[in-house]
Parts: sequence; C-alpha cells; structure tokens
Amino acid sequence: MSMGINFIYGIMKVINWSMGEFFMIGAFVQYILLTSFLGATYWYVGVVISALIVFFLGALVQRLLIKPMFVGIIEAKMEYATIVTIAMAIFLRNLAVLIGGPYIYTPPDYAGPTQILTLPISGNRLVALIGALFLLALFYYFIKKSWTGKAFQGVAQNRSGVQTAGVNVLKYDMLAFGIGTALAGAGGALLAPIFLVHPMCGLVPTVRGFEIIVIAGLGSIPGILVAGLTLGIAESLGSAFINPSFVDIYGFILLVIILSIKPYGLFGKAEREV
Amino acid sequence: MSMLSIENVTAGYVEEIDILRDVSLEVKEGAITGIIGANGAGKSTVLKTIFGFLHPRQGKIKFQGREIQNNLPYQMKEMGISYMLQEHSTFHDLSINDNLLLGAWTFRQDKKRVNRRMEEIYNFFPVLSERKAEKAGYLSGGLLRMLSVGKEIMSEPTLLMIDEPSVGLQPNIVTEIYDLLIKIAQQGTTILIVDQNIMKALEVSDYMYMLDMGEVKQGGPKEDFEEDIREMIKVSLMAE
Amino acid sequence: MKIFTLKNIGMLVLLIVAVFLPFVISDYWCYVLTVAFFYTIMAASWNLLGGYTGQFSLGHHTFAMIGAYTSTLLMSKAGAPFWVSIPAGILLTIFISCALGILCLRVHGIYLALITWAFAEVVRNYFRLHYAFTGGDRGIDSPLIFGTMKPTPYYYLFLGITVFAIVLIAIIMRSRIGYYLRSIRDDSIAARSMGVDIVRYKIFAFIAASGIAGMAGAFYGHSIGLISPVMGDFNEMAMIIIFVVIGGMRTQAGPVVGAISVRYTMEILREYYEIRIVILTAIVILIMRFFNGGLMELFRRVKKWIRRDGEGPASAYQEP
Amino acid sequence: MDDQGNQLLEVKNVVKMFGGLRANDNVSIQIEKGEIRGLIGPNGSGKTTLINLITGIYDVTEGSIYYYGKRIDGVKANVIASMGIMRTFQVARVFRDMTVLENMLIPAFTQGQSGSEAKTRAEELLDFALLTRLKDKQAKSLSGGQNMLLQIVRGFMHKDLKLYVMDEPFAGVHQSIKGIIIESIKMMNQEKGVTFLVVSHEMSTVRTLCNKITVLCKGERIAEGTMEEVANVPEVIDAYLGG
Repeated sequence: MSMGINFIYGIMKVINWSMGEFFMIGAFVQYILLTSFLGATYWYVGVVISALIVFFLGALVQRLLIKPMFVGIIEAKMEYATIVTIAMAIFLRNLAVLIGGPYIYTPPDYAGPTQILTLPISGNRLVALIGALFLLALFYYFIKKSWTGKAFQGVAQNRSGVQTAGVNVLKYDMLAFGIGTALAGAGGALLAPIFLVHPMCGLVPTVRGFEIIVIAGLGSIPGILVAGLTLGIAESLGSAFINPSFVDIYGFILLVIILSIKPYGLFGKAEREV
Repeated sequence: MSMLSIENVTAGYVEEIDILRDVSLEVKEGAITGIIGANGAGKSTVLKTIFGFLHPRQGKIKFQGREIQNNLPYQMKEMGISYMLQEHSTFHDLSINDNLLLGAWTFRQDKKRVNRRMEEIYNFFPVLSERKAEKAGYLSGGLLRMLSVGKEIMSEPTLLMIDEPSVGLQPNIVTEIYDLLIKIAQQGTTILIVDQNIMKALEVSDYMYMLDMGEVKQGGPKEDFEEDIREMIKVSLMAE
Repeated sequence: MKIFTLKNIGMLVLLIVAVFLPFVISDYWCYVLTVAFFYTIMAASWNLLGGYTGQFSLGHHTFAMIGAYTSTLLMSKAGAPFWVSIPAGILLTIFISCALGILCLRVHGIYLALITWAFAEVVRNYFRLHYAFTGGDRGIDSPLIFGTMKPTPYYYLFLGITVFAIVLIAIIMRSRIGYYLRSIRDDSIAARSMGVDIVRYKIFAFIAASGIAGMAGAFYGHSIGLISPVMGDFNEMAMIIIFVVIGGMRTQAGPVVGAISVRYTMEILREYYEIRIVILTAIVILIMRFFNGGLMELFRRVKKWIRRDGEGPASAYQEP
Repeated sequence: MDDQGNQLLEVKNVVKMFGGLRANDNVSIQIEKGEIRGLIGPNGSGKTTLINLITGIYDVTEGSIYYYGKRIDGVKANVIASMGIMRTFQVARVFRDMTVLENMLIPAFTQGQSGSEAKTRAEELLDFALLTRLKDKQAKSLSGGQNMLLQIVRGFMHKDLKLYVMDEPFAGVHQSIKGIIIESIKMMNQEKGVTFLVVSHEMSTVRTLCNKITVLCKGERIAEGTMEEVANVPEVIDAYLGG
C-alpha cells in the first residue's frame, strides 16, 4: 500500500488520496471473481486479475484527471491534485455503496487455519503475509532489473535527464499511476478475507500507509520497509504494555516524535527553496 | 551540408517574454559549432528549443531536412539528437552502469548493440569502468560530467548538443573534457556546443555564433572571431 | 467607505429574510437549515485556512468533533454548566490546534495534509474505541442547550454564531493579517522578504480556523443532542471541501453559498443518499478540471454577461 | 568595527557552501551610504547567493555581515526586512492572487504604516510606474515585465528603506519598462538617499547607473571600481572569456 502511494509520489510528486478506494475496488473485484467465476481455490488468479483491472482504472484516471497538471493548464497543482483525488475517493466510496450496498461481504477463505511450530495462525493472514512479501519482492525486482523499472527510477530522480535519454515521460507517468493503484488493488484482493469487503475497507490500510510514508519520508522506497517495521513494533509494544484498544494512537505518537526530530521523515530530504 | 537549421525562431517560457528573438543559425554536418554570449543571452534556450523542451512561437527548426519544431524530446532522441543538459542529467541513486544503460533506452530491445556500446563507452572512459557499480551521486563533478557525456553518446547520436561542458570544473578536468569532445567529433558526430568559456569554445569550434539579448550578433567560421575576441568582450562590456 | 452599497443592502435583506424564515417554514426545514449553518461555519473557516492561507488541513472536522466531545463530556461527566463547558471545548481545540500547528509548521506542503489527516483518523478511532468514556460508535447524548427538541431556538442560535463566524473571518481577512495570510499563500519567500513573520501568522490562521470549528462543534453537539464518531469521518472533511469548491474557493461568500445550496440540494434528494454524493463529487472533479472558480465565478460571469447585454446589473448576488 | 563613517553594509570574508560546492568564497564588499553599486560576473559566480545571504534567506557558512555596524548574519529574513533592507528576485515574485494595489500594501503594513498613508503612497508610486490603470487587477494577469516593475516599486513602499538589493531587475523586460526602473532607482537614490546594490548582466545599464562596480567570479571578488576601471582589469576580461 505505502509502496503504491510512494511510488506515485516519487514519479509524479502527487499524493493520491483515493488509494484506499482502489484498495477497496481490488477487494470487490476479488470478491466477485471468487464467488461468481473462479471459486476460492483459484484466489491467486483473482489477485492477478483484480490488480490488472485496477491498473487500467488507475491509468484511466491519470489520463483524464492528473495528466492535465503536467501539460500546464492547471495552476496550484498540489491543491488541484489533493482536491481531485479526495473527491475521487468519496466518489468511489459512495459509488461502491450504490452498487453493493453498505453491506459487509465475506469472501471465502484462501486457506484454512494452520500452525507454525506450535503457534496457531489464521491461514488467511499467512497467505496475505506471503502474498505481500511476494508482491514486494516482485515490485523490487521489477524496479531494479527491468528496463521499465530503470526508466521509473530515472523519472523519479531527474525528470529532464530521463527525457534526454529518450524516455517519453508522459507515458511513464500514466504507467506509474496505474502500477501504484494496481499495487493497492492487489493488496485489497489479498487482504479481502481479513478486512472483509465493504465500501470502507480501504480506510485502515490507508491510514497505515500514510503514516508509514510520513515516517519514512516521501519518495524513499527503502525507508518504507524500515518505517513499516518501526510502526509495527511501536504498535505492538503499545498494545502489549499500555492498552490494546488504541493501536492507532501509538503509531501517531511515533509519527509526531519522528517528525519533531526529522521534519522530512527518516529518509526524506529537504528541498532547496530559492 | 547543413544538418540542423533554425529559421527565424522566436521562443520564450512565459507569455509575452521572448527569450529568443528571430534567431537563425545553422549546424554543418561533421563540424563543431559553438554558441557564445553573455549569460542571459539565451544560449541554453536555443538548445532547449531544438530538443523540444520548449516549442518556438514562430519559426522553423529543420533536422536533416525534416521540420521538427513540434516534436517531443523523446522523438528527438529517436531521430538521433542527444542533448547534454547544463544541470546534471544523471541519476544520483543509480549506479554508473545503470546510468549508461538508460542512455541506451532508444534501442533497449537490441541486446547486442547495448552490450557493444557499453563496452565501447567503457573503453572510451576507463575511469568509469573502474567504478561501474558505484552510485552516480558519489562521483565528483568532473566524473559526473564525463558520465553525462557517456550517457548521451551511448545512443551514437548524429548530433550531440552540449550545454556548458566546463562550468564549475577544475582547469585540468576542463582540458580533459574538451579533448574528449574533439575525439567524439573525430568519430563523426556533429556537435553543437553552448559555452561560456569563450576561449575554449573558440579553440574547438569550426563555426561560431555570438548571441546577445536573444539575438544573433555575429556568426561564421571561427577565423572571423579569432582576431578580435578580446576586443569584442570589452566592447560588449562597455556597449551602450 | 460607503455603508449603503448595493452589497451591504443585499446582505441586510438576506439577514432579515433569515430572521423571519422560521415563521414560514416547517420545523423540519428549520432543522435542516440549522445543520446547513453548521456546515457553513465549517466551510468558511476551512476556506480561511485552506483557501486563503494555503494550509491544506484535512483535520478540520476533527476540531469540531473535539469541541463537541469536550463540552458534552464536561457536562455529562463533570456536571459543568454550558457557560463553562462550551468555552472549555473551544479552549481545548485552540490548545490542540496550536500544538499541531507548530508541528506542522516544521514540515512542508503535502506533509501538512498527511499529518492532519492521520491526526483526524487517530482521534476518530480514539472516540470510537474508548467505549467507557466516549460511548464508542454509538455516540453519546449531549445535553440540549435550550432543553427542548423544538428546532427554532437552535436555528436562531446557529444563525447567530454563523453571522459571528463569518464576520470574524471577514474582519480577519480585511485586516493586515488577512493581507499577510494571502501573501504567504502566494509566495512565502517573497512575503518573508517583505517583512512578514510567516511563522506567527501561519500558526495564527491555524488556531483561528480550528477555534471557530471547535466553537461550531461545541454548539452543534448541544443542538442536535447526540454526538458520535461519525462527526470525525473523513466524509465530513470531504463534504467541507466540496462545499468550498462548489461555492468557490478563496471567495468570502463562496463557502456560504456552497454549504447552503449543496445542503439544500442534498435534502431534496435525501432518498438517494449515495447517488447525490456520487454526483456531487463528480461535480467537484469537473469544477476543478474545467472551471476553477465554483458557483461564485459562475455568478460573476452571468452578471458580466447580463451587464453586457445592457439589462442592468444583476441584483440577486453580490461579489464578495 | 571602530569608525563606521559612511559605511552602510559590510560583507566580511563570507563563505557559503552548498554540500561540497563553494558558492561564495571569502567575499568581502563594503557599501557606503547613498551608493548605487553594481554587482556583475559570469554565470555561477555567486551573485544571487550573496544576495540571499545579505537578506537572510540563507545562513552564511563562515564570515559575517554588518549593517550599520550591527551584525545581521543569522537574523531572520523578516527582521532584516524591517531593518530597512528590501530586495527583488530574478524571477519576479509577486503575490499572484492579490491585486497590484494589495501587493504594494504588504511592505507598508509590515512596517506599521497606517492604511490611508500606505494607500496614498502606493498610488503615488503606481502612478510613477504607470501601473495605475492596473491597480485593481490581480498580479497574475500582468505581463512579466509589469510584474518585475511591480516587484520593484513594491519595495519602495518600505517607509524606512535604506538598502535596496536588486537581482537582475532588467532581465527580460521591455525597453520602456527598463527606463522606468532606472528612473525610479535614480529618483529614490537622490530624493530619499536609498542605497542600491544592483546585480545585472546588462553592462551598458550597469555602467550608466552605478558609480562603482564589483565583479565576482567563481564565488570570489576579482575587481572593483568604475566600469572603465574594471573593464581594463585583465582578470575581468579573462573571467568573461572563461579562462
């Protein structure tokens, strides 16, 4: 999730506030696929298809709404992007209610409860964990090794430099938005049995995602892993020693502490102003 | 033979402010052409306009006979124009190797050619080959400039445009860079160079243009410039 | 300075209409308008912050929630009277916003939005989960300020504080501080070089806007009788932005026109809850994409168009 | 810093580093009250950096800056402004969504002038700059040259203006606007005794406008004197040749 947000930010310097809704779409698509077409055994196929569908949706949104920012029609870009993606979020959320109703759908389990050594663990969680790690690895591999991945790194690091190399940046902006949302979509599909499927199911992961990238510093990919771990640790420590009901608050306190020490996050860099 | 010609181009970034006014110039095949002038004269803008970062308001740009003033940067690259920016055109978080690889973007499908070019570039810049895996962000200014040159000639361009090759570098490295440029030119690449270092530009160029306030003040073979260049600078300092 | 300008007369007429309105409309619509007034205050104060100052807070609704809960809890748990609990709610909001404002100042642009957003979600979750203290998801009964369910007194109360808030914001924007805030939004470096103390005025704007939201929230709770974490839902924040954008960002009348007209439309369409939000957000996206001025810009254009046709000035709406 | 005499600003051995880059290297400049000083030098010679140091946008790495004998490096930009130092930027930084008149009022307000006083003064200045016609237009609807002009006269609104630092005030502006700018500089210098530090590429203008010129190259001061004097210093020519 954070991966997706940060990826889009890194490439286009835009925050997509409707990430959680793409997550939700991914979950919905997955649910429909599993209950009507594929059946629970082929859940992994569902994840791939959901991610693909969300990818196209994301690319389309970028094409229609975000791209004009770069061709220079729109002033006050950050404001524009924020408002549009927020509106997008509410739009999608309510569209989902409109279509699916405010009900909670429970997709079939991906795997039964299992045991690791002596520790009982829900199969769904295990699947989600492995799936997420797999996605991360895949994404990392794609970014580091493939030509397209290199081009993305290029765009993030030096927009004009990558143009002199002959990369069509506008096309890659669109791809980046698509891939970023697809990551969210895949996440939604993977986590569907845990968070269940309903119009608001993208919310919790989004809060986590944003907290993680603020802690990590925008645009830093290795920072995300560190920040994710730190956040996880802070939350479990807080739950263990203080009170488990206020998990979210520990994360926020951590965020506040880190930001008061390092205003741009752990790995973020300050920009030169004048 | 003229490879690139700019015909009466007017261009600017902000509405109503023309940085270039009715500029015409020509780049002859196989030669080094230099553009000099005080800062603010619009030298860099000429290059940006050619490469499609900026589209002219009026006038035409022709490359090998084809009009290109409406092309986008990536199309320019595909046509065989390379452009080394004045600011860094490298990627600080990528290795030297990857930086060069991105220079081969346009023919990335052709694995053989990519490998061949990589080898050639490393032969050309032995220093870079020693530090292949290092991130570009850790390189010194001089090496970074070399890396930029390497990245841009990776694609074997027909025309190489260079913006301020020597700015901010130590004198001995400056000499090295210009030697490199001459070597590149000898391999048959046409070069268009924008330079504040007038003496150096004069040394390497075959043709020169002098720009002032967005207009071409003087242009022609370098011999025309050689004699009274000091006088010209003084005059431009004192001019009314 | 003329007092009897067309604009001022128009405003006076509107105010008089608003005062007499409860005599002609049903209780239900009175209630609807009361709610609309609440949102008007929220939209107008957010516009002060996000529109004029360029501090894109996404936690504005949370300050209303904090105000409401503080006041209600003080009354129900500690037995404080209104005149203690409501100011206490406002003060706490100001205190928290001051702390958050100082933190946010250290960071830049988009981080502000991220932090306030995270703040909002965390506070909301706290109120949801701390069941014993806050009543959790179910919410908590808030003592009614006039002890009656009849909407008319609340209507006047909210009319009053809406006018108060709008006048306060107008005074701020017309004072030197208003000039400074706008200059900071447009170019903070230039503002600094002109001698504007940007730190001080940014925090001031944050506190002022949040304090107004806290006040609105505190009164709101005591007017509708039940407060719940729904107040802190991100939907609420989005609605505030929707009002401002549809009305016209960075205009003084925009948020008012936006909040009232959109609430009104929403009431008419109340049977189609989701559709209306879908449509509204679609409108917002279209406005942002193609027509960056909102309703106020539309009025201005219509007015210009009518004038050009020689039919005299349009009298219905005034420019801010 | 014993006898101040006529000295207004003294930049003493200032160094500014950006990472490993020395943008200003041991620069020293003294400016006397009432001067119109020119600051020239090839690209990247550190002129804008020096301005940002003087006006408090950047902090110096080493060295010190004195103004009326008082140390001002490390003082916040808005405080420096209230001490009577105004500046302009290379690319005009106006408040885009505010009207021309409102733009003018900002520096007057920060220096505690009353509304009516400020307005009168603003109208006077706008009149002088031939911008009266545009006074209620938003700054973003102005052309680049008009914005530059607005930026410049806006600084004159400071009621206690002592030192005006201008970064490329003539870049990209039309001849007629240039004329107004020059005239306004001369007027403020003669009538109000304002001291100017003008960075510009335009030698001809600098020559006619400034009594004394400082040449920077690669972050160092290489010459100082009248235009005739500095143009005859071989290092200056070399600097422009790039040697």
